[in-house]
Amino acid sequence: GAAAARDQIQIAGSSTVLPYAKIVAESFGETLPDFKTPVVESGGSSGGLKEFCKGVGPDTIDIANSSRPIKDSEIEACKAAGVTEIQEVKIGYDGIVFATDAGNADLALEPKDLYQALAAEVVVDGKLVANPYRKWSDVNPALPDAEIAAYIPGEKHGTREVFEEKILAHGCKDSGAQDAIKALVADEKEQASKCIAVRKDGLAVDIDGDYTETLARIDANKSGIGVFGLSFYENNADKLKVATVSGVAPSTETIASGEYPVSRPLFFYVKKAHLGVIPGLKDYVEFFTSDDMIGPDGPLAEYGLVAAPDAEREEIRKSFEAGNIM
Amino acid sequence: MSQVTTSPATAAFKASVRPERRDIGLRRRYASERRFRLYGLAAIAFGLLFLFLLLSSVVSKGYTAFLQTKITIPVEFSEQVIDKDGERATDPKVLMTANYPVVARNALAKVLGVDPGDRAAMREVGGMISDSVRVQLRDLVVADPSVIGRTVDVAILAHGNVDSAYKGQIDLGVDEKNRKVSDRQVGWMNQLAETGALAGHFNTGLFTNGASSRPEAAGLGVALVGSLYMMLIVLVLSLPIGVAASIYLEEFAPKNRFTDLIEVNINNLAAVPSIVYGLLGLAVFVNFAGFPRSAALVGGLVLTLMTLPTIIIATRAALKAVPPSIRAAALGLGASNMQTVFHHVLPLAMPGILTGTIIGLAHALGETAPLLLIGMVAFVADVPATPLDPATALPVQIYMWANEAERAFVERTSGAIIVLLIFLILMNVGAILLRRRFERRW
Amino acid sequence: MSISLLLLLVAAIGVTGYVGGNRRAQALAGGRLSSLHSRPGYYGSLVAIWALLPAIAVLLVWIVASPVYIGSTIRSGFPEAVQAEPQATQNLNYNMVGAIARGLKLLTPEERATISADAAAARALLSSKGVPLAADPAPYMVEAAQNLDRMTTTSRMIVTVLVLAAALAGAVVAYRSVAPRLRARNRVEGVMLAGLVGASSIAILTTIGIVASMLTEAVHFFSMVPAWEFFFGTVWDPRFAAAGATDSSGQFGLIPLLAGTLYIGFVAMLVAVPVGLFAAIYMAEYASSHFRSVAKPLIEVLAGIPTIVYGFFALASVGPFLRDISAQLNGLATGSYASFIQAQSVLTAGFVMGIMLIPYVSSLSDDIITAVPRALRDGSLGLGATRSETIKRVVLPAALPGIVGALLMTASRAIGETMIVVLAAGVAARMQLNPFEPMTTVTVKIVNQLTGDLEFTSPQTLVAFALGITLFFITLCLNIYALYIVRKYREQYE
Amino acid sequence: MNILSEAAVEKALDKKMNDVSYKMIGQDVSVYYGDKRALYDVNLNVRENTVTALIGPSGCGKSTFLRTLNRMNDTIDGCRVTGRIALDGDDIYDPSIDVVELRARVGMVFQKPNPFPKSIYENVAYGPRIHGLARTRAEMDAIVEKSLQRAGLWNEVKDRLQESGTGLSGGQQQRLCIARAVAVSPEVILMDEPCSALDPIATARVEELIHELRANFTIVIVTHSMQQAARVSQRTAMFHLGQLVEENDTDKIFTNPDDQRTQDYIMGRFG
Amino acid sequence: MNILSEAAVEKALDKKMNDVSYKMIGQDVSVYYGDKRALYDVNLNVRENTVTALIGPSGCGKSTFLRTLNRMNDTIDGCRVTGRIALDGDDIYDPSIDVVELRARVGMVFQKPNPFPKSIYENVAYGPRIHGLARTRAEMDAIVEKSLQRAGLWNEVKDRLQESGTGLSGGQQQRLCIARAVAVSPEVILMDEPCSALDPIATARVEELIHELRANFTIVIVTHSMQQAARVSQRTAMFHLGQLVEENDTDKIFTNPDDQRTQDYIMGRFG
Ligand SMILES: Nc1ncnc2c1ncn2[C@@H]1O[C@H](COP(=O)(O)OP(=O)(O)OP(=O)(O)O)[C@@H](O)[C@H]1O
Ligand SMILES: Nc1ncnc2c1ncn2[C@@H]1O[C@H](COP(=O)(O)OP(=O)(O)OP(=O)(O)O)[C@@H](O)[C@H]1O
Ligand SMILES: [Mg+2]
Ligand SMILES: [Mg+2]
Repeated sequence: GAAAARDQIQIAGSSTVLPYAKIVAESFGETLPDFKTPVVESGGSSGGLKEFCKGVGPDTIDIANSSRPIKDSEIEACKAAGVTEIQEVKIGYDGIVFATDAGNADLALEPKDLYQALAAEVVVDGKLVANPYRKWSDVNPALPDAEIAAYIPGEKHGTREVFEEKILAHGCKDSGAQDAIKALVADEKEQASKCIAVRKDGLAVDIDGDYTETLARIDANKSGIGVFGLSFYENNADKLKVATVSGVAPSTETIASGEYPVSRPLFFYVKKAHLGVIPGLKDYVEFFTSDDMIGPDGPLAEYGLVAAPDAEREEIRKSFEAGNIM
Repeated sequence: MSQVTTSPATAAFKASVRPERRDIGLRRRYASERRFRLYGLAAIAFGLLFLFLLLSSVVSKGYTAFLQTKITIPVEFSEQVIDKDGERATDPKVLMTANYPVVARNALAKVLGVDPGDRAAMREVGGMISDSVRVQLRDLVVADPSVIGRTVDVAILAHGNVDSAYKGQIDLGVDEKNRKVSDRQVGWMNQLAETGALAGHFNTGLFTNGASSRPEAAGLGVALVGSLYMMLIVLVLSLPIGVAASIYLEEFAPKNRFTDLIEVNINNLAAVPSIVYGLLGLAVFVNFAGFPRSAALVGGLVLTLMTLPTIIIATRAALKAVPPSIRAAALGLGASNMQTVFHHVLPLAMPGILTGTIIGLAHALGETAPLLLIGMVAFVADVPATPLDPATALPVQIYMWANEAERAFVERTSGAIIVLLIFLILMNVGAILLRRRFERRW
Repeated sequence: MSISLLLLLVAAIGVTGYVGGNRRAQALAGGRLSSLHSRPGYYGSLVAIWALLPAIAVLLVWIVASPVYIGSTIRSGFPEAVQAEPQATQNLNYNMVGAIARGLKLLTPEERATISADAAAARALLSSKGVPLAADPAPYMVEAAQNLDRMTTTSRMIVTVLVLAAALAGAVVAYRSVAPRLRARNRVEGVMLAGLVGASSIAILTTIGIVASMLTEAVHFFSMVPAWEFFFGTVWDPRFAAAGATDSSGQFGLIPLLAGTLYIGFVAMLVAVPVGLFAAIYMAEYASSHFRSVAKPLIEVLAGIPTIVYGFFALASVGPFLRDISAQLNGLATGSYASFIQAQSVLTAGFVMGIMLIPYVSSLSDDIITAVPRALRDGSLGLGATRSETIKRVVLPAALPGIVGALLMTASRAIGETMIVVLAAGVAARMQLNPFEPMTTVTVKIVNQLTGDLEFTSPQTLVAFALGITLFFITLCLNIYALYIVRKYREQYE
Repeated sequence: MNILSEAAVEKALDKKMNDVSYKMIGQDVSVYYGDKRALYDVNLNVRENTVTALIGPSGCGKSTFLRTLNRMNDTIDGCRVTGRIALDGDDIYDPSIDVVELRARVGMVFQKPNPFPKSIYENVAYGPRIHGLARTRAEMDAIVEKSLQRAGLWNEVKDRLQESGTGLSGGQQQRLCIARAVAVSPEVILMDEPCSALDPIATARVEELIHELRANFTIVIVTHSMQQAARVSQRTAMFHLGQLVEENDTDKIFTNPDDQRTQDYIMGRFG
Repeated sequence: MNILSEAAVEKALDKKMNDVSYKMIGQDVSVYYGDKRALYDVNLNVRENTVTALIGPSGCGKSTFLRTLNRMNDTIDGCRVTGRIALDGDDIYDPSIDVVELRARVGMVFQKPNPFPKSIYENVAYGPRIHGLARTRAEMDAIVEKSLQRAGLWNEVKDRLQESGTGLSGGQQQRLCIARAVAVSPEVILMDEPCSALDPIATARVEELIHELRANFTIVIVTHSMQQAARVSQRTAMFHLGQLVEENDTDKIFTNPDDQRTQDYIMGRFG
């Protein structure tokens, strides 16, 4: 009931943001012993935002972590439930890397290669046909002579979206498939979705679990290629070998500078109405956005978060202070 | 049938010459008997083999989690670092917020003979020590502020990477920049190990600490307490409710469409995927009844609902198996239905009920999915004092650790599984002892 | 007075009532207990019930009603400006008032006075007592908190009196009603029966709760995706809504998921049923009690291992093993060392799930088989049947309805299992017949769609509810059918 | 379970029901198992302090009738009783009648011995305990001893009262069940072939016990042994195919029955 | 289960074992249930094509002895047999002896009727089916009909052969069990109080059946009824407290027993 007063911050949402939120929450509890350590739930951006948009009050959560920007329809739903003032905080970027077993040779990937290996339909001899390639070397002789096996994020993951947008869409264009598709279907939306359709014959495997599962799959199938978050790769660099994309090796630097093409921003959303009422909430957000945490030398960056550029971080802090709402 | 007259002389081979021995297919039937028996043994062997494979794979991966590398060094609680301006008398906050990691880092640097001015080296020295040293030293100082200015031997948690390296879980043959410990750190580690400063200790933190993002400091404390609360709630609620419901349905309910409906309904509830119970718990206990999120109470209630059908089905089967003549005997003596059930039928059904309860509880103990939706798959650092505080559960902790990126969490995941299995085995043993008591066949 | 103390007092009244009722009944009987309708204990219990039930009812009403009443009273005392704000904001303010009120209890009277006079001092003072506040409270909040504190105290006092009065009154009324011909046992048993009925109704309530908690969202889903497309669609491909794209319709075909569910469940039962049944038979009919007392609990451990552990076992050990074995076999047969079993496949998932299900089959069947009366076995053995013939032809048929029940329960678990399938069979929703290829199940998709990063208002997420409710009704139909089958057997044999 | 009261018989009944010499009255009793009718309008009264024997070929409904007398058939699904049965003038199928109390007053011994899987002592003590017949341990001991003695079992089991009742031989088990029923001191005791598993000596003792009990109790006994019926009973009722063929003084039945079927049955001409 | 062969008795045994007039020979048979001894060195031979009745007070070990004759006691945990029992001269406790074949040759009818929860037809057909005694459906039908007729049950059940055997009344059930045992055409039939649940007519029919069967089979019957023993048996063995008191021609036992205890028992003086 409403009578029980709450004195602990409650956070829910994306499992990609979770490790960062955990580090912050833990440090927050240690450096500000006045407040209890916040509770950070995992359950996906969708679940987090759903709880977030349940309403305002001590029996609803304060913060939703998200690995994608909140959607308009979700803002609508929030508003309908009385959550009218939402503050958005961007915490940095998540690099997305392609890696294979550490025992393999170095790998240099192009969006085009990935597209041809993984798309549902490719252009062969100027015609659009169901993907006939079985081996990486069929796609590009420079690639290993091994059966295609790619462990890509399942459709429930935000990472998949980035993968489609930054790799498949580009590869589609580069390989000339886009033109072939344009010639076939008139509807633009359908063109776009055909361009990012992944083959379903079992060579491209959706992973709906976390990166540990991808790692286990690569362990079981050494010639497979998996998609990982940069932080995960860095923690398992001894077992994995990362591939360059368009010749750029992923690192915090190359991603921050935008050289490495595949990354996405991470966010959390705060209920403004809770700021003055839930003990420690404001302090938590300030603590999170401080350079001690999300700065390039902070523990988050050490874990693998790609810090936003200095100016952007300053902007983020200012925007929060100013109480800007969405 | 055997009209053959046999003299003593032919007695020796009489059995073989008896003419009318019917052929009742003995060879075939015995072969089938042996086969049947063998199938049974093979089935049990099959189950036990996989149990063994599973357990050995878990144990071989996880036993190291029970050891934790610590570095025992003399730490100087320098007033310079902790309370430069001597404000602690007036402002107790100073002691809380002092820079303890530096204290620890300096102490280690001194032991290793590293120049405190060498910033790069000092960073690596700092990387040898767990970040949780802040809390460790702070608690020491706050408990006894008189240590300030003195030098005390403290066993400091080694960093997770050092821990993994020390346990040989990091392949040191890999290129230095592809692993989490540098060659220099490995050198220091060996140096400290030789002097005995760095050594594996029994990992009590694994059982007492709450969740942490640092593997070396992460423990099952919250999960253990949470699971304990939940199991108590499940046991206290589901056993009596389940047994009561079964008694009603089996012994009292009129046999009609409505009770058929209940029966089908209960069987169906056993089939409902567990995550659906999470949806139910979220809607009913959190949103409607207003219980707090992430609380063991809600988890216990959800698991109770999930376990009930299992217990009810098993209990009904056990009640059904009690011979009707026992009921008739009691009723004939003038015992009421209620007395008959509670005095005779229930005790006889007890072994079956307990079996069902063990299975149900074990199921509940290992369940993660429903807890996801009520906020128990979460990072919770503080050990819950009551079932209303945020908590996690053992399988949740396993699930979360399994998804951690750091190598040091791999052994902890298996270690946590071992703990969970021990939890489970203890429960089983308890129930078996109980069952023995009841199973006493008269 | 704290609630636990109050409960303790009520319990004490109950116990006293029990003793009193018991004594009075004995006194009335005057040494001839058989002149009483029931045993004296029943009279005692009756008095205790009358003492406890009304008191607990009063207490429950209070626990539910008093926060609501006090809350609305306090809120009506909020300044106009605050009352004009939306309900949710008021809730938050009220939360703060609650926190202050909680803190007030820890303060000395002087400190209270300070706070009343100077609201701004409250935050620091309370924080020093370990009650953190998010901001400086407005003056009206401190006032409201004082009121709240007072009202709670009063309401506690009132409820204490009411509860105790109810307990005493109940006890006294019941005590005085004690008479030799009072059917105390029937009444007590009536209360017990009501309790039993209540316990059974929880199953119904759970079902209602499940349906209700999924229905609105499922209806929402069906308003976006036509039902026939969902139920009869043969393609499962809820396309990820590309960034910026507003239209995000996909193909929500249930059939591939259902096929995967049934296929994997079937394979699992194929493993679990023979192994479990044979294990049960061996343990019930052949094994020495010593062997049994060791093997049975060991097998039961299999049921307790969390499914996620099985999942990793399948992923890391069984899957690769099957794949390599198939490569070897293929090599021997055709010379080409290509594996025909994929590491993640229906077979892997079904096999590992089957292992998990063994104890469900074996333990339950074991108990059922043991319960078959000895006379039946004797009858068969006495005719010259071997043990296995006795088992196959007499014991198992007699135990069949029970075993079918156990198998159904097991099948239910197979259908509801998630983690093993996620890890061992993958998440690819495909429709095919080859057990060596991956497929996926309904439950996997329920979890995935619920815990993903998708938009929570989109059909991609809402489909989880439609899947849940569909699965619920499918298993319901299966269960109805199973009940019918079991009944048929029973009629034949009894 | 029973459909009662056609107004027509009401009056006739009232008269009979109050006839004190009848301990129990059965009026137009019919019993159905589902659709199958097992008893056809049986009119049979049981006299107080008398042993009534029910005889008849197997399957004729003796057990069925016996079970209606203490409503044990309530426990059989689909069993339905019509007609009227009264104990001391009170309709025992009346809703106001407490079936538990009824069964404490009308005890029962079954055809197949069914001891509880408890100790011998507990088997006997159970009834007195639930009915509160003993207040002290010593009283209980006395009841148990007396009941076992009456059932002729005391000497055999007195040294192993704490052993299980199911470990006894069949005959011993049945005598234990008799002891158990006697321990409650019911007013009427129904016995369904109580001696079918007993040897002659034990049978003789039970028959003696029946003689003894007759002074204070009313006994209805189903038996296959016409000798037994002749020895123990004062009244005998002969059933055939669910019908009551005749009921009369035992002497009369065995020497000069009214009905040809009884005659034939006794002579062993049918069954 | 049994501890065999002391060399000393070996020789004496060999002689007796081969005495053809004995179908079964029991030599120094003792039985223990755990620590409890139920039989004391019983020496009892069963003659071929003869009905041997075992009588004695309840609990004296009649059933126990009977069960040793087809090793049904193998199924009781903790039951141990010493001494020697032979069928047609072969020690039935010899490891080379097959217990299944033994039980097919030595059939058994139990004290409590125990029909299988199957149809009446299936109950009777069960034995012939497992032993493969009928090759066609018609043969099986014939066996079932004949067996039911012999047990005097055919007329009662011929119209409901497909109904469940457990739905019969107690007496019918027991006759069904007799039919079931007869259907296997054993050489010896052991009957443990087969008539204790039967009415006189059914009993008479069973006794008739026993007479009939005697021509081809050897029958051992436990009974409480001395009349029955006198009617059906040629030889009678009297047990008391686990000991064989005496064994002799039935006429002799009932007119002029050697042992005082037998005399007393028959006169009803102890039990
Ligand atoms: N529970 C039951 N369900 C259906 N029919 C039953 C049931 N009990 C008895 N019957 C039938 O009712 C009839 C009368 O049975 P009852 O047991 O009363 O006979 P009985 O005279 O006691 O026979 P017996 O001497 O063999 O015990 C029989 O035909 C029997 O098959
Ligand atoms: N399974 C058993 N375990 C222990 N003791 C037993 C068992 N079966 C029988 N006994 C004991 O062995 C003795 C002989 O029993 P048995 O059943 O052979 O007697 P019986 O002569 O057949 O008696 P009844 O005529 O009552 O059937 C009895 O004292 C009995 O208590
Ligand atoms: Mg009967
Ligand atoms: Mg016997």
